[in-house]
Amino acid sequence: KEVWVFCAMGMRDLAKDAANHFKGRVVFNFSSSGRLAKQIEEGASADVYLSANKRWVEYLKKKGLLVESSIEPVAKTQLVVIVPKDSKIKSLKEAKTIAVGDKSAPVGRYALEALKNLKLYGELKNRLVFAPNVRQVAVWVATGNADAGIVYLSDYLKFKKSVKLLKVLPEKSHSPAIFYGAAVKGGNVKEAEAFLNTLHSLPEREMERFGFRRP
Amino acid sequence: MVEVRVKKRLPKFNLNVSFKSEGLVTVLFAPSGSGKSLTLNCVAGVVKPDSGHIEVNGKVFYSSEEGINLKPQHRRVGFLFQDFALFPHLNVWANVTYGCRRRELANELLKLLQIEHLKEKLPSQLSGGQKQRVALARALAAEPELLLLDEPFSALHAGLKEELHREILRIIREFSLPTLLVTHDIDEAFELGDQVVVMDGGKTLAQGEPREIYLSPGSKRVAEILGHRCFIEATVCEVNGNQTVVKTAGGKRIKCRKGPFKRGEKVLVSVLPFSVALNPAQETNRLELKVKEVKLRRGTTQVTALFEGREVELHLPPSLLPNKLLEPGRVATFYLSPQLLPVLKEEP
Amino acid sequence: MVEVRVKKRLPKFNLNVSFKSEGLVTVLFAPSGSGKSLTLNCVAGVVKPDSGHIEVNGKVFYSSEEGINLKPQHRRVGFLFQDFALFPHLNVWANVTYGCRRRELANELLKLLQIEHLKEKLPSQLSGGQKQRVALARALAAEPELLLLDEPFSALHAGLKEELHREILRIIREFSLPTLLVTHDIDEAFELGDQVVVMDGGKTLAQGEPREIYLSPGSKRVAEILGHRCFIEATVCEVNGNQTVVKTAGGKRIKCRKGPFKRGEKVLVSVLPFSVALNPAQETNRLELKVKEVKLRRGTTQVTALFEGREVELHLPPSLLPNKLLEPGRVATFYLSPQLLPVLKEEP
Amino acid sequence: MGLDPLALFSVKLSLKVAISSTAIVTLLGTPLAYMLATRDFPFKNAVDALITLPLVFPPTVTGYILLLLLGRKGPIGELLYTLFHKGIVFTWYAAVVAAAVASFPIFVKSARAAIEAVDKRLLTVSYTLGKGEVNTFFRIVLPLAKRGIVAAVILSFARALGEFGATLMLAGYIPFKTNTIPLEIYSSVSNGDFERANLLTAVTAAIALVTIYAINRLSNRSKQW
Amino acid sequence: MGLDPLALFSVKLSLKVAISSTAIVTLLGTPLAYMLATRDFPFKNAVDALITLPLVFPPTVTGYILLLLLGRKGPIGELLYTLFHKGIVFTWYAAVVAAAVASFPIFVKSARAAIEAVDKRLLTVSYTLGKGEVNTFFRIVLPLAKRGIVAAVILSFARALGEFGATLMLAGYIPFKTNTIPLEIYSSVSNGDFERANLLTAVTAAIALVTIYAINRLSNRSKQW
Ligand SMILES: Nc1ncnc2c1ncn2[C@@H]1O[C@H](COP(=O)(O)OP(=O)(O)OP(=O)(O)O)[C@@H](O)[C@H]1O
Ligand SMILES: Nc1ncnc2c1ncn2[C@@H]1O[C@H](COP(=O)(O)OP(=O)(O)OP(=O)(O)O)[C@@H](O)[C@H]1O
Ligand code: MOO
Ligand SMILES: [Mg+2]
Ligand SMILES: [Mg+2]
Repeated sequence: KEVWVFCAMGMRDLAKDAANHFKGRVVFNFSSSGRLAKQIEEGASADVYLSANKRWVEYLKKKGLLVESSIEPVAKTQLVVIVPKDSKIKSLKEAKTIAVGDKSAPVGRYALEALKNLKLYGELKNRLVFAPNVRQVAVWVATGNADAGIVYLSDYLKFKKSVKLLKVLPEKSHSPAIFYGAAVKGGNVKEAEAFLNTLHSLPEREMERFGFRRP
Repeated sequence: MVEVRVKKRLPKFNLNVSFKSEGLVTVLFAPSGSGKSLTLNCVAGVVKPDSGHIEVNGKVFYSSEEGINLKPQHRRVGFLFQDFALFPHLNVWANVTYGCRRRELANELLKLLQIEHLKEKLPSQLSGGQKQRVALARALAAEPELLLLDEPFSALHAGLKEELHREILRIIREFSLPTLLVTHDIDEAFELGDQVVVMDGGKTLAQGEPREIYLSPGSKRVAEILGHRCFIEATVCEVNGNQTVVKTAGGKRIKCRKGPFKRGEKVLVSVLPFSVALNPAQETNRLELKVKEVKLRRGTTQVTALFEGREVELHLPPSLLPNKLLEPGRVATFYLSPQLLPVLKEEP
Repeated sequence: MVEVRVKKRLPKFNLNVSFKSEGLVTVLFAPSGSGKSLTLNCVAGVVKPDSGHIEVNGKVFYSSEEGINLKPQHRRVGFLFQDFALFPHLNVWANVTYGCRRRELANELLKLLQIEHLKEKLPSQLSGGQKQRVALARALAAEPELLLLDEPFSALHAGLKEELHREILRIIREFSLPTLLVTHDIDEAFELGDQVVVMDGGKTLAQGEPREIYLSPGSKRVAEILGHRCFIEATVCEVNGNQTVVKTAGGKRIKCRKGPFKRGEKVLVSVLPFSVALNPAQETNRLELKVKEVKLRRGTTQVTALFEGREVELHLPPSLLPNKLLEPGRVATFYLSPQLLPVLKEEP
Repeated sequence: MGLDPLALFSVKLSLKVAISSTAIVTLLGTPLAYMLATRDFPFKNAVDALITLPLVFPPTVTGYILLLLLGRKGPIGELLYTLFHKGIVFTWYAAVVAAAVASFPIFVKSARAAIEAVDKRLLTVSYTLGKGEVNTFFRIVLPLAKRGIVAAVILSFARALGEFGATLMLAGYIPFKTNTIPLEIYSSVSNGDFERANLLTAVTAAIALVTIYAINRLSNRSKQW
Repeated sequence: MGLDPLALFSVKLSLKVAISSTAIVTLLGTPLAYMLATRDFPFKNAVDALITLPLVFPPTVTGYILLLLLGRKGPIGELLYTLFHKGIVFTWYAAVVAAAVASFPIFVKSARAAIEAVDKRLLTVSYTLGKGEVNTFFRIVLPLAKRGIVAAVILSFARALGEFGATLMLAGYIPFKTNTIPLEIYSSVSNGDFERANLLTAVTAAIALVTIYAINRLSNRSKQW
């Protein structure tokens, strides 16, 4: 018996780690939180849904597709500004092009929120380039085409070789970047909850290795 | 038995043919662009007529009245297209056997048409005459119930053409294969045709046995199409059992071929070049004509002479030469055979 | 002046032609599949020879020795292809004016070839003979310095053909336009050719003026290609000023056309069908032959008679008929003219 | 530098998907192209346009539309479910459907143009020689349109091999199940594992080149079909 | 139900991009297709295969490769930067490049097949009538291959209009700058704004249909080019 996990791209590595600790077999489907939600809505045989924000969880909950009791935050991360490895930029204001996730990707929503709260949005608005997901932001920065980009800490850790960290965005500048987990109705709820438990019980140190903390 | 009545309008061309032939080989004879190929296309079902009736040996191919229009694949015709239309991707053997399953027949035909050695070649590797023979073989190999031949020998040299005339006739007779033959060669029409249908501008003008229609074409246009060249205006002055006697404008009496004419009728006399008899005989016409030009041709000497101011072309056997009398400017005596002087109705 | 020496190997066919002609119109005469079209293609630059030399009026088109190979677009030839090769997407007018800028010339040609009314039609809407004339117009409209005509009149009816013979000759002479003409029609070769080149199986066999080569073909193969049909074995027994006298196997002495023969030589006598003289004359040969078959043809009566057991075909003027003597089985007397009895070397 | 088991699986899967898709597209597309090229029928232009749409839509949209049609609640999906008691979404069949839909327009357009270039008279000639339409299609139309159809097959195969957007939507990225090479490459890139992505890209290129070469060779060798 | 300004901009942009891309592809692709169809030259097969690759690679990979080539650190990108003091990444030119690269293989393959179907003898005939190769190309090859080339143009246009993956990678999604319709649709869908996505999809379909119809009409009307 296997568990089907529909996982937001943002916590891909953490979820895979959890799967290593899990007794049963896990089948993953990675995508952006939104697209996964839509697949579930269309009747995909998912057991677990892992989203990068609350918005898509609510979306499915409203449609009555999730086991409401199982909805719980699973991990939390930070937003960081990264620049190309050889960049001489000292502040976000010096960047001519800034890559962020688009409004749909949770990472993009967090970033815009932060820029607005930091009173940078008006000035930087016209320098923004929107990426479909967080990894694309990292790729643009890594290849030097964007002068800076806003990503999760976990992505910075992944792309460490070709980007450097300019600064960590203040916690208060955006709503907390929290990932949620839930079991899907009509799926294998028992196994799903077992998997979610494994995720919840990951040791703190292990989560930090991937750039996450317990929420 | 072949019956064809077809109407078809094309932009700037109207086809309106109608003939019925009991003979085995029916020759369609007409100037270029008269609708011969179009007629064959209608018979084969390649072109759909606007109206009409097409019947071969009792099998109705097409009838606008009865609402019949047999598909080409059910008509069983062997069609040699004027431009051959060989399948470019198939070699000679595959082309020939395309419509038939009998290998021996195909082999026999290839041998007969002297293209055995070309079996493996593609059409693009064939000469014009070779293509034509492959097309002929393909048409025959399909074991058709009707043969449509659109100028089947036009690209062949004389020797081979004569041989093939014999062979094709043998096949046609052996299988009692009704055939529509298009040719521009009047001698071929004589050689092969049981019936000749003369067409012009999309219409059938006349029909008859080759010799009969050639020597009694009836109208000037038909005579012209069949190759008559010199016409002399005259008035019928006597009609007897086997001759029509006419009088020319210049008052000369000429004995001509018999025909359905009345005394006093205005007619045209067609002077056939080979009407020249070499000896005076009882029946022949004696004419003194001024020689205008003498040309040596291959099998004949072509003399252009003046008859009442009009040019007349006469052919003499070459063995008569050299002949001092036949020099331009001289007046020479010619004897013309009445049987080779057809009389035609003068058209308005 | 046209000089062509060309070698070209194709799968299963070797072309090796060589001729030089000072005449305006050079006719290539050969059986189907002998390499005529291939030769024209080499001259036009459409096919690249393996080696050789092609020169027209002093302009070298190709020379393997000198390393010259003019591109087709610089050879200025007017090529009428055997299969016409009209541009299917262009109408008649656009086809004809494709290679020329002079509208008047194109108009004149269309009028001359009687296809003016077809200007707007596409090739697919033309009859065979119409296509051929468009192709001819296109070739002429390019104002070429050399004309290559591959069976230019094969799809035309007799009347038009004769007219066009005259017109084409006029154009060729007016512009002193050297011309290579391929034809299967020996009469056309006579009519148009200044020189005739006889080919077979890719090789040139003989060359000469039409009449000369026809009456003195030299070898049996050339004679056959030119249309000679009956050959009789004989031995030369006398050579004089204007005759060769031979003796047949049966001991009959026959006076023949003169030729470069020695007494005692084994030869063939070609009996041309129209060698029949109608009257006895001093020079004629008198032969008593048994008639085997009599066929009425259009301009002639074809008699098949037996000479020493061999079939001989003879043509008599139709005006002789009806002739009681010429019935199958009877023995009739024929007079054959020595000038029309060419003598050929007997080949091993 | 070798392929890990997942990458190896993706290569096998992609081959299976691309070949199946190309086979389906060729079998369905050739008759359709023939109809479009030789017949006049009502709504012909509409059919023609409809086929072209999957090319115009961004693959994600195509995928989405397919999901609506083939999903458990979609009209076709429901039918499949009642018939076979399972759906095709998120299975490798879904990847085949996505690839087929994406390459169908390219195939039909190219094949149609190729068939239109065949001299229609030759079909007539074939009919007069007693061959019906099917026979004529196989012995005349197909061989003469061969070059164009082969080009169409190659284009379809290539397009199927590279299909990403619609596949992701319809089949999802499921390791050892629907991870075609493009999805696997995407996954590698998102993992920052550029080396693996490059390797897989090279494999794709190799497959494409070998296949194109093979198709060309095969079609040149057989002069007659 | 109307289009908001951003959507309207994306429609205009997409048209501009698709038309530019198709023009470039046609101008570069036609001579190349002609060369491939009529000449033998060294590495001909290699060139042929190379062109096909963008079709095989998932668009994201193509986009990534283009990014590496045209990006600020890439060989071509650097050259452009020294020449014009600006790059093309994240501009609408990038969208054109992405669309052009994605549709080039389809165009060349189809056009080549069309040109190969032209009877080579007619070229020879044209030469004997004194016309050089260029003249012959325009007056014989092009008109006779017209149907196939028109099909190729339509396919290219459609592919350009629908190009998503590579565009997203190379041009990014920048509102009022690089938001082609497919990107805008994607954005709408990810926003859950399905109505807007549907509207844009319908607009794409309409543009495609109108354009295909127009191209077909235009090419049928002009019997001669
Ligand atoms: N598709 C067409 N559209 C318009 N006119 C056509 C079409 N096909 C043929 N014609 C015209 O019909 C007439 C008859 O054509 P057809 O091919 O039957 O002539 P034909 O007697 O075979 O002549 P030829 O001896 O030259 O081959 C011609 O004048 C031709 O221009
Ligand atoms: N591409 C080719 N490959 C191989 N053989 C060829 C090719 N083209 C022509 N041939 C052969 O060359 C020979 C000469 O062909 P060509 O077309 O010159 O003949 P031709 O004298 O014009 O005959 P015809 O009077 O029948 O037109 C033929 O036997 C033909 O089969
Ligand atoms: O699920 Mo994401 O990684 O924020 O798009
Ligand atoms: Mg005809
Ligand atoms: Mg020839």
